[in-house]
Amino acid sequence: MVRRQGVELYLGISLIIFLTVFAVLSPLFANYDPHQTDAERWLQSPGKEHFFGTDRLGRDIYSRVVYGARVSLAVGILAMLLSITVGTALGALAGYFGGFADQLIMRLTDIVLVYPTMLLALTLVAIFEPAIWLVVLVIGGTGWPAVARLVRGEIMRLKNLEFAAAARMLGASHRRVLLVHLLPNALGQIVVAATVAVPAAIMTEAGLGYFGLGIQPPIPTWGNMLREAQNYIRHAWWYATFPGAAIFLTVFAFHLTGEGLRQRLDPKSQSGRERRAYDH
Amino acid sequence: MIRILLNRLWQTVIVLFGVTLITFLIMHSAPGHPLQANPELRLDPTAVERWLELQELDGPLPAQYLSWLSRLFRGDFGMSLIYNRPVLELALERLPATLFLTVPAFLLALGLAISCGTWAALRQGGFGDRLLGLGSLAGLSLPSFWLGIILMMLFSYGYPWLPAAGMRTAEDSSVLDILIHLILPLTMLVVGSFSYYFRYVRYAVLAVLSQDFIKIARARGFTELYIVFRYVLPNASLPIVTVAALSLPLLFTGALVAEYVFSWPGIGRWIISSTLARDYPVIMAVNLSTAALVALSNFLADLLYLLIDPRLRFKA
Amino acid sequence: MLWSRVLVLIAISFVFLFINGCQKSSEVTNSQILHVAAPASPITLNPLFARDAVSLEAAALLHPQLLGTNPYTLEVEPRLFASWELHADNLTYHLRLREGLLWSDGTPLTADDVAFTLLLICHADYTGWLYPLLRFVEGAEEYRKTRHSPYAQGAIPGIRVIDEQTIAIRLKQVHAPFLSYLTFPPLPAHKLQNVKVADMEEHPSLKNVGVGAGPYLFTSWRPDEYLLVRANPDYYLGKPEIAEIYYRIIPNIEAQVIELLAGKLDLLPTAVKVEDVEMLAADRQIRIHKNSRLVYDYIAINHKQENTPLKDRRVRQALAMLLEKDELVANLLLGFAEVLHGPLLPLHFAYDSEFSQEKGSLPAARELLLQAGYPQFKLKLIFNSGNIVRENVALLFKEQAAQVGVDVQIHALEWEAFLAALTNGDYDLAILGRSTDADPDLSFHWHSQGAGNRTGYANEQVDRLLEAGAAVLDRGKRTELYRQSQALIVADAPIIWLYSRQAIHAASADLHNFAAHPESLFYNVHLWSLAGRDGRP
Amino acid sequence: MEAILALKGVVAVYPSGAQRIVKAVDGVSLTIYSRETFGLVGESGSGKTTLGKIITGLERPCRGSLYFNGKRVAPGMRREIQMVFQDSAAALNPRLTVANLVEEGLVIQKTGDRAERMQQVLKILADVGLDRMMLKRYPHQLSGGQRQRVALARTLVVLPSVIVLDEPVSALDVTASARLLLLLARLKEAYGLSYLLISHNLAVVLQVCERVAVMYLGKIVETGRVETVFNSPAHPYTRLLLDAYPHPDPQKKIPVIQLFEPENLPSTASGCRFHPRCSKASLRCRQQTPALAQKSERHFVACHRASE
Repeated sequence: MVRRQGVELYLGISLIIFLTVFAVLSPLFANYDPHQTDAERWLQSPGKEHFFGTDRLGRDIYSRVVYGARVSLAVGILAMLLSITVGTALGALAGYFGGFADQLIMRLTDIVLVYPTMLLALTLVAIFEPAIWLVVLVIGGTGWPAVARLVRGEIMRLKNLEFAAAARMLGASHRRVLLVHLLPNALGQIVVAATVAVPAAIMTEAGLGYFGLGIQPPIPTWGNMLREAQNYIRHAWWYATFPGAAIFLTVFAFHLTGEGLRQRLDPKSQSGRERRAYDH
Repeated sequence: MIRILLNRLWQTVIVLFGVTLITFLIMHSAPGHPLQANPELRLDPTAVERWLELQELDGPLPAQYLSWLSRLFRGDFGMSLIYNRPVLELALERLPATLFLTVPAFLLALGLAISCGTWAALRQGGFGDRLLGLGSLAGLSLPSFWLGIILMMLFSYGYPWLPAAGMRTAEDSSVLDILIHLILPLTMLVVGSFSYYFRYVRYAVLAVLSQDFIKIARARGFTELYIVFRYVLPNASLPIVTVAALSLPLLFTGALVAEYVFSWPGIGRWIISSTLARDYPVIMAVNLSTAALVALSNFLADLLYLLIDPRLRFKA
Repeated sequence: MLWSRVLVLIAISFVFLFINGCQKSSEVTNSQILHVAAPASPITLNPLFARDAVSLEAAALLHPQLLGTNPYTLEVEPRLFASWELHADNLTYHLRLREGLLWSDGTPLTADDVAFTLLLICHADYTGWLYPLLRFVEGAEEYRKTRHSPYAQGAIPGIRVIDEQTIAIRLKQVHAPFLSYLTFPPLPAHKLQNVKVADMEEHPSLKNVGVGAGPYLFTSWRPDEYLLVRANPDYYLGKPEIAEIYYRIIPNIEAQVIELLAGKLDLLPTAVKVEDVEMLAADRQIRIHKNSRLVYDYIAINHKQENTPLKDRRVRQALAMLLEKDELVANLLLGFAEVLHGPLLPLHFAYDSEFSQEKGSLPAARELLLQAGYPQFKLKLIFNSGNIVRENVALLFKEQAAQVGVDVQIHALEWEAFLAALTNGDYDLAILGRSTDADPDLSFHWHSQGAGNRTGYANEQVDRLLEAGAAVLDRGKRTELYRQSQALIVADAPIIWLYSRQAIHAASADLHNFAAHPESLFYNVHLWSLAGRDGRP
Repeated sequence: MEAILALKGVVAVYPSGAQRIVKAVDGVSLTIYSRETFGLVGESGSGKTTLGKIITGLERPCRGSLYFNGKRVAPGMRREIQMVFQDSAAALNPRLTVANLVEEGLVIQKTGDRAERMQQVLKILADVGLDRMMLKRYPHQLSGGQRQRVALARTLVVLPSVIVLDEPVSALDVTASARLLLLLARLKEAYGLSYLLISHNLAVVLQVCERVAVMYLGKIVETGRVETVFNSPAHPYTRLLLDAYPHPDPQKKIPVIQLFEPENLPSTASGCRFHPRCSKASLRCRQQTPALAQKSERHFVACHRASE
C-alpha cells in the first residue's frame, strides 16, 4: 500500500510557524500586560475581555500563555542547540575515530542515559537553585546522549562510504573529512534529532515548572502557571486548561514535524529510532 | 557469545561505576543543607551542629568516596536528613504502593500497545493505522501532569465518580476501593507509555512483515491470524522486549508525576518532596538506584537478546 | 495470548496481596471514624523531636501536654499538672500532677516521667528544638555541656522530684514566661530510660507499639498514606467520643476539598483556601470554622548590609507606609485575616490596639524619603514562589513603591533557594511568616541577643525593657513594659507588619464541639463527636 | 623499464567471527612499471580491492612492504597514488557540487587563490571531457559516465603518478564504458600515469592492460603479459575464469569446475588454496603451497602441475 506522505510534516511545520509568530510577536497579540494584577477581576471566566479568563491575581491568562510561549520556546530551542552541539561533536568523534575515544564517549553517554532525565533535572536544579540558564544547561546537558548515539551511528555508516576514503586519499585532514564530508551528510538525522530534542526540552521545562523548580514566577511559564492552576481546578477550568493545551500543541507540532521528516528521510521507518543504551 | 556477554557485563560495570562517581560528585557540589537555613523552624543551633557532626564525613574527597562506596556495598544508603532514618527503610516502606501502580500500568500499556501496534501494522497506511499513529503522537505530546489535572477536574470534580487522592478511603478499605483509587493515576500513566510502546511495536511488526518468510507464509495460504501468532509476534517480540526493558526511566518518571498529582503514597511522591526539601541522601540514593536499575535492566535486555536470538546464539 | 496470561496472573497475585494486607483491624463502624486530611506525612511521632507542623499535630493527638494555654486569653491552664505554686524566691516552682494518671500500658504516670523528660531535653545529644525553653533552669546549661551524663536524679540541681506527683523546678533567674513553656508532653521513662538519646527519635515504643497518655493511641501508620489512632479509654479527661481518627495524607489541597465534598473526609484543618470559604459554607453538609492564630506575615528588612538606604529609619518608615493593608486583607484574603501594625497579636494580653490607627500614605512616604535624602533607589524583594498571596503582596508593593521613586525588583524563589537567600542575607526585603509565643515576651525576636532575631535588630532601650518584662511577674507591670517596648520597636520600623491570617477549617456538619486552639487543632479533641451519623442522636 | 610501484610480501588480515581471521591478502608481491597499465583479475572476494586499498594507503597491511620509485615507503596516504572507486555514486560526496569536488584536492594542498584554482578545475574538467556547465551540478544530477569522469578529475588535480582503477566501467553501459576507456588511455599519455586496473571484466583487461595478475583467495596465482596469460593460461583457476567468461562461441564447453558464492569459497588449512576446486589436485597440492614460479619470460604461475 502506498502511504500518502507529508501530511504530518506540513501540519507540524505550519503549527510551529504559527506558534513562533505568536511567541515573537507576543506584545502585539497579548492585549494585557501579563504581570498586571487586578484585585477586582480575579478568576474571571473566558469572555470578550479576557479570551482565556483571568487567574487568581486577576492577570490575563491569554497574555500570560502567549508570553509563556516565548520562555518555553526559548528554553526549548536553546537546550536543543546545546544538546545538538555537544551530542553532534561527541557522537562524531566517537563514530569517526572509534577505539578508545569511542569507548570513553559511549560509556559517558550510557552513564547519562541511565538516569531518568526528569529526575536528574530535578536533582540538579534543586541543588543549584533554579534559574533560566541553569534550566537550559540541565536540559541540554541531559539531552545530548541521545543525539550523540544517533550521530555516532550515522558517522560510522558514512565513514565507510567511499567518498570519505576518497577525500582522505586526496590528503584531507580528519577535521576536513568530518566537517566537509561526513557531518553535512548526517545533517538529516541531526535535524530529526533536533525536532525531537525541542519538545523533550519543552516538556522537561514545563515539568520542572510544575514541580516548582523551573523558572520562577512572576515570569509566566506554562509549567509554573499549571502549578498555580492546580489549586483552582474547581474554581476555574480555564486556569489549568489553556497553559496545558499550549504545551500540548507545541510539543505535538514538533513531534509531527519530526515524524514527517523521518518519513522523508527513511520511507520505510515511521517510528522513532530505537533508543538503545548499548550499541550492537 | 560468552565473549559478547562478558563485554556487555564489563560495560555495565563501567557504567555503574560512573553512575556512583557522578552521583557522588553531584552530592558533594551541593551547597549547604536544609536545616541550616530554615528560620521558620525554631531549631536549637547547638542541636543542629551536633546533628551535623553525626551526618558529616571527614577526610579528603577520594577517601570519602571510597568509604561511601563501601557503605553502599553493605546496603547502607545513608540517613534521610528530614526523617533521620535510613533511606533504604523509607524507600522500602513506599515501594509496594509504587509497584502496585506501575506494574499494572506497564502490563496494561504494553498489552494494549502489542495488540494495537500489530493491528495497525497489518493495516499499514489504512485509516485506523493513521488514526492510531496520530493518536500515539498526540499521546506522547500530552504533558502527563496536565493530563492528571484534567482527569481530576473531569472525573473527581465535574463528574464526581472517582477519588482525587490517595490509595484508599479507610484503613480497612476493600480491594474494590483500592482499585477505584487506582483508575485515574493508572490512566495517566498508561496514556503516555502506551503511545511510546505502540510506536515501537508497530515498527517492529512492520519490519517483520516486510521479510520474505511472511510473503511465503501468505503465499502458502495461512490465515492472517495464524501468521500473526506463529510468525510475526515471535519475531517482533525481541525488539519489543528490549524496548520494554529500556522504558524503565520513562515509567519511573511517569510514576513520579502520577503519584504527585494523585497523592499516591509511593516512592515518586516521596522523591519529589525530598527533592524540594533538599534531603540530599534521599535524592542521591534514589538517583543512584534508579540509574543502576536501568543499567542492569539494559544488561538483562541484552542477555535476553543473546539467549533468545538464534542468530546471536549460534554465531561463532 | 502469552502476554494476557501473564497479565491476569500478576493481577490476581496483586489482588491477593492486598486482600491479605487489608484485613479488618477493628470493629469500629465507619460512623465513628473521623477522617482528617493532612497536607504532609508526619515525620516523627516522637513529640519531643517533632519539627514540622504535621508531626506536632499528630503528637498532640497521642500525647497530653504538661500545661496548656487558654485558647482565648492564652493564660496558662492546668493539663497534666493540676496545680502549681511559686515560692517566695520567685524562682522555685512546685508542680503537682493529677491523681491517677496512667500510661496506656497501665503504668502510672509520675513525676519521675516528667523529670526524665526534662533531663532528656537538656541532654547534650538531644536534637529537638525544646532546649532553649529550659535554659533558665538552674544547672541545665552545665548539664548540657557534659556529654555523657545520665538522667540520674540530681543531675540537674534545679530539677527535683519531691514525691510521685510533685516536681520542683528552680530557675537561675526570674523568668515570667517560664510556665507557658511547659506545654510539651512527658515521655514514658519506664520504656525509654535505657535508650540512647541519639536513638530516641525513632524508638519503636513511640511508634509501632505506642505507649502514650494522650486522647488517642497509636494504631497503625503507613508513611505518606495515613495514620490511624484509636480512642484512649484511660485518657485523663475521659474517653474521647470519636472511636478512631483516620488521618489521611493528601498534599494536593484541591484534592482535599474534592474528597471533602465527596464525603470521604470529615475535616480539613487549616488548609482551606479563602476562595473556598463562601462555596463550602453554602454546602449544608459542611461547616466552616475559623480561629485566630499566633502567626503573622511580614516583610523583613535587611539592614545588616553596609551602605543601604534601609539603615535610615525614615526610609524604613516610609516603606511601612506604602501598603494599604486593610484593602489588601479585604481583596486578597477576603477578610480572613487581621491587619497588623506591631509585634504583638490581638490575643496577647499586652496587645495595644492604638497601633492600628496608622494608615498607609504615599505622600507622607515620599516626604520621608526626601528628608532622608533617598529620592530614588533600588530594592530586591524576595518571597517563596507558589505562595499566591505573597506573590500578590510583592506585586502590589512594587507598584506602590514605584510611585514614590523606589524601584523594587521582585524575585520569587523556590522554597529552599529562598531559605538560602535569607541565611546569606542576599536580599533587601523578604516576605516571611513568623509564629509568636503564647506569652507576650518579645525577647525571642526583638532582643538584640534573641535566638530568633535574624534581621539584626538592636535597640538597647528595647533590650532593657524586654529583660525587665521577663523578670517581673506582675501582669500589670509586664503589660506596661511590653507596651513601651512595642512603641519603640514600631517607631524603628524594623520590619513591615502585614497581617495575621485566620485558620480556616472545613468540617462535616456532623462534627460537633470542634474548636481549634490558636496553637493546636486537637486541644479539645476528646469532646468532639460525630453525632447524627448512623441515626444516632 | 622503470618500476614505479612494488609490493613485497604484503599480508592483510581481518578478524572474522570470534577467534578466526581471514587473510584477505596473503603474501602478495608485484611490480608496476612506469606508464604501464597493470590488470588485476579474480573472483569477488579474492582480495583485489583490498590490495588496491593497501596500495593507496586506505588500509594498512599487517606485513610486507611497499616501494614507490624504488624507495621503501611507510603505509599511509600518498598524493602520488590515487584511486577511482567502483561505485561513483558512493565515491562522490552528494552534498558537494562538481566544482567543489574537483577543487578539493587543491584546497587541501592550499594551491593558489580561488580564481586560480577554478582555472585549474576548468582545465582538468576539459581534459576529462566535461564542460563548464557541469560545475554547479551535484553528483546525483550526473550520469554514471559523467560521475566517473568527475571522480577521475578529482584525482587528477593532485597530479598523481599511479591511479588505482577499481572496476571503473562495471556500472556503465557499453558505449559509455568504451568512451571512458579511451579517455583513460588519453589521460595516461597526457599526465604520464600508471594504472592498476582492478576488474573482473576480462575483455576490458585484455583491451587496455599490458600485464595482468590473477588473484585467488588473497594470493597471486598467475601473472604475466596479458596476451600470454589469456591465450595460454597456466593455472587451472585462470582457465576457469576464462572459461566462465561469456564467449561469443556458443559451442564452447561449459566449465566442469564447481562455482561457489564468494562467502562459501572453500578454504584450506594447508596446501594449494585452489585444490578443493581443482580437478587435477594431487597429494602434493593438498600438502604444499606452491610458490610463484617462472614459466616463461615474464610469466609466473603458482601451480605444482603447471610445468607438467
